[in-house]
Amino acid sequence: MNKSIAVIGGGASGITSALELANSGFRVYLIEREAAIGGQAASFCCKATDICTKCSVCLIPEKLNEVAVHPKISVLTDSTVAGLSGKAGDFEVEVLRKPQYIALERCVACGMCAGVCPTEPKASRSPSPDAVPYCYVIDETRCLRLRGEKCNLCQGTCPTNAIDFDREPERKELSVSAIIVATGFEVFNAREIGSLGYGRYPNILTGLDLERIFKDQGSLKLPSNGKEARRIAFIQCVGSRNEGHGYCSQVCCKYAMRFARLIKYQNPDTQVTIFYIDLQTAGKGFAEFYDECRGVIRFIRGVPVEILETSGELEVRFENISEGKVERETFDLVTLSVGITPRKDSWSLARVLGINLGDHGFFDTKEPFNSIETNVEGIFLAGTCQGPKDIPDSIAHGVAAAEGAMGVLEKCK
Amino acid sequence: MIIAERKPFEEIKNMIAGYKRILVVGCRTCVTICWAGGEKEVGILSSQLRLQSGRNGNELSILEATVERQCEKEMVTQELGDKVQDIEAILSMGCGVGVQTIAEIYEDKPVFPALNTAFVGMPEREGLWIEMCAACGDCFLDRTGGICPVVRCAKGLLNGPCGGTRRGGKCEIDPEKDCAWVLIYRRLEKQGRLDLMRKYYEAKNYRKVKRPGKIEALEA
Amino acid sequence: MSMGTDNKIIAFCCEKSAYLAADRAGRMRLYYPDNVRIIRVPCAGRVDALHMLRAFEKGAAGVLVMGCQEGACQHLTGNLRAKERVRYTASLLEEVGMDGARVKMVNLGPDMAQKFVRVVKDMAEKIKER
Amino acid sequence: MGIFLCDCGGSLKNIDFPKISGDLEKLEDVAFIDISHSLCLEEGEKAITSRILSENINRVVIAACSAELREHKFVRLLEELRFNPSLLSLANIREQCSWTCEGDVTEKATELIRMAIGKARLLQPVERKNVPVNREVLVLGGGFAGMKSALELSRLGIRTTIVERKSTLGGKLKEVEGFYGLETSLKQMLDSMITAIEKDNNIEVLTSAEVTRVRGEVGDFDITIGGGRREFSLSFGAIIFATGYRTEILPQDFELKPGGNIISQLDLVEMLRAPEKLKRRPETIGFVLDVCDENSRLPTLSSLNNVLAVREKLGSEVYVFCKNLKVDSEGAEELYREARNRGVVFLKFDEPPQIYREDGRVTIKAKDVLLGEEVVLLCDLLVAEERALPPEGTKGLSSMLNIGTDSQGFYQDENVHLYPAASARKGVLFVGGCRGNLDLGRALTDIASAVMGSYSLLALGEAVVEVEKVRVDPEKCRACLTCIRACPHGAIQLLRVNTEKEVAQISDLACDGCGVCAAVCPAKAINFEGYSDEQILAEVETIGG
Amino acid sequence: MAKPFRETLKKKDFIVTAEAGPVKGSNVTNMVEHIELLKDKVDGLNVTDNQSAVMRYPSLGTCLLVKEHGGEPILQITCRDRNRLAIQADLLFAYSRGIDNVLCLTGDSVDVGDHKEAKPVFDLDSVQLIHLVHSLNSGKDMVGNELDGGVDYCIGASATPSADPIEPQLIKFDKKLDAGVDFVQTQAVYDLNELKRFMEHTRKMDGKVKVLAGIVLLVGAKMAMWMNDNVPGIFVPQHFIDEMAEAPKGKGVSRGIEIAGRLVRQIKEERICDGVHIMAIGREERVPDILEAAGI
Repeated sequence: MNKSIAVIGGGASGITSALELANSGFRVYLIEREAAIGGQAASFCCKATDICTKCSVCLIPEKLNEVAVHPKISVLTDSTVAGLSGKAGDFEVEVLRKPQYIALERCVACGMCAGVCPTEPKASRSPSPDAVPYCYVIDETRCLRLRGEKCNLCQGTCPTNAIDFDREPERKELSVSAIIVATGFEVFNAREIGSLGYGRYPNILTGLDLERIFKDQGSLKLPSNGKEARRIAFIQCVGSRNEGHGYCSQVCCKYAMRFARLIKYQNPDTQVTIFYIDLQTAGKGFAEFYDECRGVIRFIRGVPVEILETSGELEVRFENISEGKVERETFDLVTLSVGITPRKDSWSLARVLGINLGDHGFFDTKEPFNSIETNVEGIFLAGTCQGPKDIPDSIAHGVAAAEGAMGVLEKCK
Repeated sequence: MIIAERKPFEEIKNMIAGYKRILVVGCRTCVTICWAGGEKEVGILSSQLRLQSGRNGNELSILEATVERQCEKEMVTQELGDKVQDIEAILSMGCGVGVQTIAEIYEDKPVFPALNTAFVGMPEREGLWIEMCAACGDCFLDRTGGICPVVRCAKGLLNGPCGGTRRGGKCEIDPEKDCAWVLIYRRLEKQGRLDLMRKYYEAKNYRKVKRPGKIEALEA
Repeated sequence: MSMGTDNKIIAFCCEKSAYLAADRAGRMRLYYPDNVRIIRVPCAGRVDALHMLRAFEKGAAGVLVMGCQEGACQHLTGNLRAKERVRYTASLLEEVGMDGARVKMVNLGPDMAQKFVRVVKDMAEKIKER
Repeated sequence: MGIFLCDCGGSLKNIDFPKISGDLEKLEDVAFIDISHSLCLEEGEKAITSRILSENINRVVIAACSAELREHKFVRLLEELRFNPSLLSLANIREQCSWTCEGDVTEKATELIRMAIGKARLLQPVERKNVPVNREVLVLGGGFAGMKSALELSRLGIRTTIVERKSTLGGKLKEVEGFYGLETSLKQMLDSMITAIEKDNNIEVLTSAEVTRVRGEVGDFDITIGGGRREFSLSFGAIIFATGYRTEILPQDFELKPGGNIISQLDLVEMLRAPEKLKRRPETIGFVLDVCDENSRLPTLSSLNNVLAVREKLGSEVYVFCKNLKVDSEGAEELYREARNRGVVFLKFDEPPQIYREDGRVTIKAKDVLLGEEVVLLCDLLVAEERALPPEGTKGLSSMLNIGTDSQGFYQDENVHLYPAASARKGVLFVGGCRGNLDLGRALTDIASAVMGSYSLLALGEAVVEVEKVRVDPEKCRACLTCIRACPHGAIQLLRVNTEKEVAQISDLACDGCGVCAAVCPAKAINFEGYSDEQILAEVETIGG
Repeated sequence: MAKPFRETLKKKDFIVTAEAGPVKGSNVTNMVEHIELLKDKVDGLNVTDNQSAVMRYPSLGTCLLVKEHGGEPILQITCRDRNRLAIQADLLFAYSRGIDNVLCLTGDSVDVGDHKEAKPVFDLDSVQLIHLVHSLNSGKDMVGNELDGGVDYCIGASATPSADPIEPQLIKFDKKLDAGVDFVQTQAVYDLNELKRFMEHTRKMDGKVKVLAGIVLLVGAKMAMWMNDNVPGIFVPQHFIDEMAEAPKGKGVSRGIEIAGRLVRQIKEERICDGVHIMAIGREERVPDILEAAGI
């Protein structure tokens, strides 16, 4: 019988499912929307001081490299699922792949194409240092050639003849016996809450911004002027536990506390404050870390109602619940701990695959206490596309989905 | 097992001052097991010596060797062989016995001890050894539930604890250390053999440990 | 001692963290002094006092042992053992009159390119003083 | 020795490749030096292939980009060419050389390659081979997690033996009993599981039994099982711990003893099952959470379920005292909202409340941070949070297997590389409560992980190992136990060779290749091929030029 | 002229001895003053032997001084500094000079003293020492050789009622009794209930052996705490430490005297044991005040 499986989405849980299955002898097609696998988690940063704070980000690169070279995993980047037919044990998945102007299997990331590219910024983008596969990508919106002009400098200079502008979009038919959906999440868009001033003031960031900043710079400075931030505030539950999103995102308290601790570690005289409703401090080994944090971080039970910038300082108006009154306090930098939301395009995939969406817009399972099986037999869910999860939980969920999928195969024997 | 520890580098340095060609000899037996004089320690000390000599210019030439048992003349001669020929001094990383064995074999060469031989002991955990036997030549353990008062009691008392026992049954000289006699009491009590502790034991017979000790087996 | 090597830095890098951080530094084109020599090890816990001493014997001016953060070692305590050995090696160096600060334990995550570069630069500065 | 240099499509401009090959050609043991533009592409591989097939070489040095990026590729290529890949030595002249500096780095590159050459000279072939592994899995604990694990493994064709201390399967069913709403459906689920297990001939069940001794390694654990008078030993490939956890209302958490009108979730559910049996309907019921520790997901979930049931069945007034309501599990927030809509009052404290009995009722006194004032609640019932504790025998078993426990005494060290279900010892896994993972949703993913973990380890009945990659020299070994005590993976055992001598022996399968043993060995008796002292020192000594 | 201590033990119903701590040096003037001051107020002057392993003027020498000035000396001998030959020789010499009371002790370890580098002898232990004195009394040396002129010592032993655990101590104490002693001098006691419990244990001797309770004069809270940490076998309960701490500045000693007096009085009134041995370490001149405070 057909011992192959399609995994849609190459994030933390997707690559986990893929590896588990491949290591158990199955052929896996890993279908990734972007040019590189890894998903959101790959863009997050290690939050350890000299001591590991268990954010688990470091597990991702390891897995990615494994996936990249695994003989039983075919990675389809720039690809989306366009159609599905058949049934459990015998699915036909239709995959659309963007034209690969730079052939992955030919690119050695020498960067000579970018060297000669006449546009500014370069149309031939260098991969992020963590990209897997580690290859250059051509940005259609910038590339002169793709915008109809005459230019093939890069094509000419590429030492490995990886570049070919005549490549067409590909359409692939994959026959697989099971499908794992691991399309991940979207970060809540903080602009939706205007009163918090995200996008308006440079020194208001989101948790996601922080991930990127620490990943690229290794430390945090004021975006406005590059100076040290002396007073930093974290605001919890931005886009979680509210009317639009009636659930806890499960990750924000932990990442906020880890960042806060890291900032204190790098710069002990910075004053860090966390505004919260209920701190989510459950989980193995987290209690000790929480105790440690309480020693160095200010926790205020209260939800800021508004943030205004006055003379370069951010004035946070918040209801101090413990004190029972509205207070003002000024900070140099405010981080909004934005939560996890379902991907806006979930519904379209749901339609293609014929699976249901739940109340909050995440993919739905067929029964409670079963977080992987969908209403369609042979289609499974992994990771945050099913609901909020942190990295360890996503990885575990990825394994669970793989295990479920294997069950189907056994059945189909 | 014999437990030893390395002397401070300063002391070793001064011992061998003036000698250019030095043989550092380890021993694969007890001192290897207690991390004091095995092949690895030989390497570390030799490396230190080279570094030190490199710094103040006077080039030392260091030869490394580790023998099976430094306390066996045959083994030493066999394994060191002609290594010793143009050596000016030998630095032994064996126990006191090893040092003397080598010294006896190579009478014409100065032999220096790189270790302090400490006691006969056992490992409590990785990297920690405690003294267990005083080699007193008159074993007493049958009367004390297998806990030796001669070495584990700071005063080597034979008839019970001294009045100095600290609260909680700790030793007069070290609040960390258990009073050997309290341990003995507890064990004998558990075994229902406290009568052994109530007996009077006469002063130790030190003829049994006449120095130098000498034992000749009756049959071979 | 051979000539021209008295400003080298030997960096023993755990292949699970520091080695990747070094790669990342390269990919980000974060430049650092070129007198660093990276030796890849499966775990900082593999590095032995003898290896560090021998590096100095061969004329290295600084030695870095780079492993995962405490609590993140895939072998649980490899990095803690490394830390202890570095301390021990420092004392061995002091014994022979050398500066113990020339051997250093560093904990970092696989993506901490900046920290890798900073540490290397610091050590490069350090060894200038002699 | 053959040397391949890659200039990455000619992009590594700050390295003078001809000069390097000029320097290195002088080395007598170098057979050839090739400069390629792209070793990582087909043509590169072709070049390597033809050279290796034509030349008679026994060592390969490749100077290219990061080992992390390409090592697997080259290793696989060499394997295809029947060239032992352990004789390959890499120099990273791109990420860690050319890209780290604007100026010319030819000298550095040369030295990096010399280091690789120095190492290559000493490399020894390591043979890979398949060793048989026992496909059967031992499951400790016949509660929900244990039964589920066994059934899943059976579904994947793996035989298991469940060892349960008690006389029957089903465990304490804590996950079930605490939840009024779900109790029935889960109860049915468990019953059906038990019947399924009884039918399943892939699953052996030993009740009133426990493990008394563990020997051996992954693939071949030799387990002694004792129960009653009989004692016998069996062999397994892997062990899954599903020993669950205990709960207890600890007096120190509540200043006074449980019992009377201080009850557990379980007692409450009993009441809810048969409200009519109650002498008097409790007017007010107080729930107290977050006084034991931070890990209060389960009590929170069960409380949220049960307060709803109370409102529905008894209509009592309900007050929930908590510090931080733990809503970070699926559905919790929804339950919380519903509870509030049903008139349940949630009070949040920073300092744990004082609790004392007064003429038959319980008084809960706490400073509520929402109102900012002291609240004194007189209630007929206090539903107390139970403290979750590690299962009995955790200490014994963990020391028997030398596997770690966390700060709370549950199984599994706190280390992200082990999460969710692994231990430092290959083939020993933990699921659910015994590793402190208390909510059912997460326990289920644990189970899947453990099942996959043992499946991929054992399914084929054999495993590939690198034979004696890390090896103890029996001549040099003093059996000082240092390595055995130091090995983080419990992969070393004392073995009696030719009847009289005992030496340390490393299990190829259990070894995870960290090299700690080689570093600690005072006799220098352990050789870690690829990272042996000689090989590491060869690299070190290259800097001496 | 003081009575022989042996007589006193038999006749007197509440015995009081005091400790005389030798000087560190050869200037004995102070010691002589103390001897003069105390010799008639107490039934015996008990001279320590390099107390706490701190090297001093010898016990033997001091005992001679006591004798010269008409006091009744009790010679303390520890096993720490002398092997069996030296000890026997000293005992012969002492007896020849009219010193006929000996208190047999193990002796504090050199590690607590001021010559930490010294070799600890401990050739004998206290029990063996008592046996040794008996054999001398019987006219033979330790190995059974006849002595030309034997000795007749009144033998004392020590006990530690406040030890924890007490059982091993009692076992050893019984060995001392079995060896045969005339009096027992306890380590400092502050908790009289402990003392009572200990006396229970000594009942079986039905009064043949006299027990003197050791009383150490407290001079300050600090000193009390220091003793708890550093003086083997002594334990000062917290309430005494507090009481000392409350004492107004400069009144520490008198508060100590008060406490000591109270203890002695209670022991006497309740007949808890047969007497007391007062150790006014370095404050010998205050012993009379203690006795006064105790109403003796």
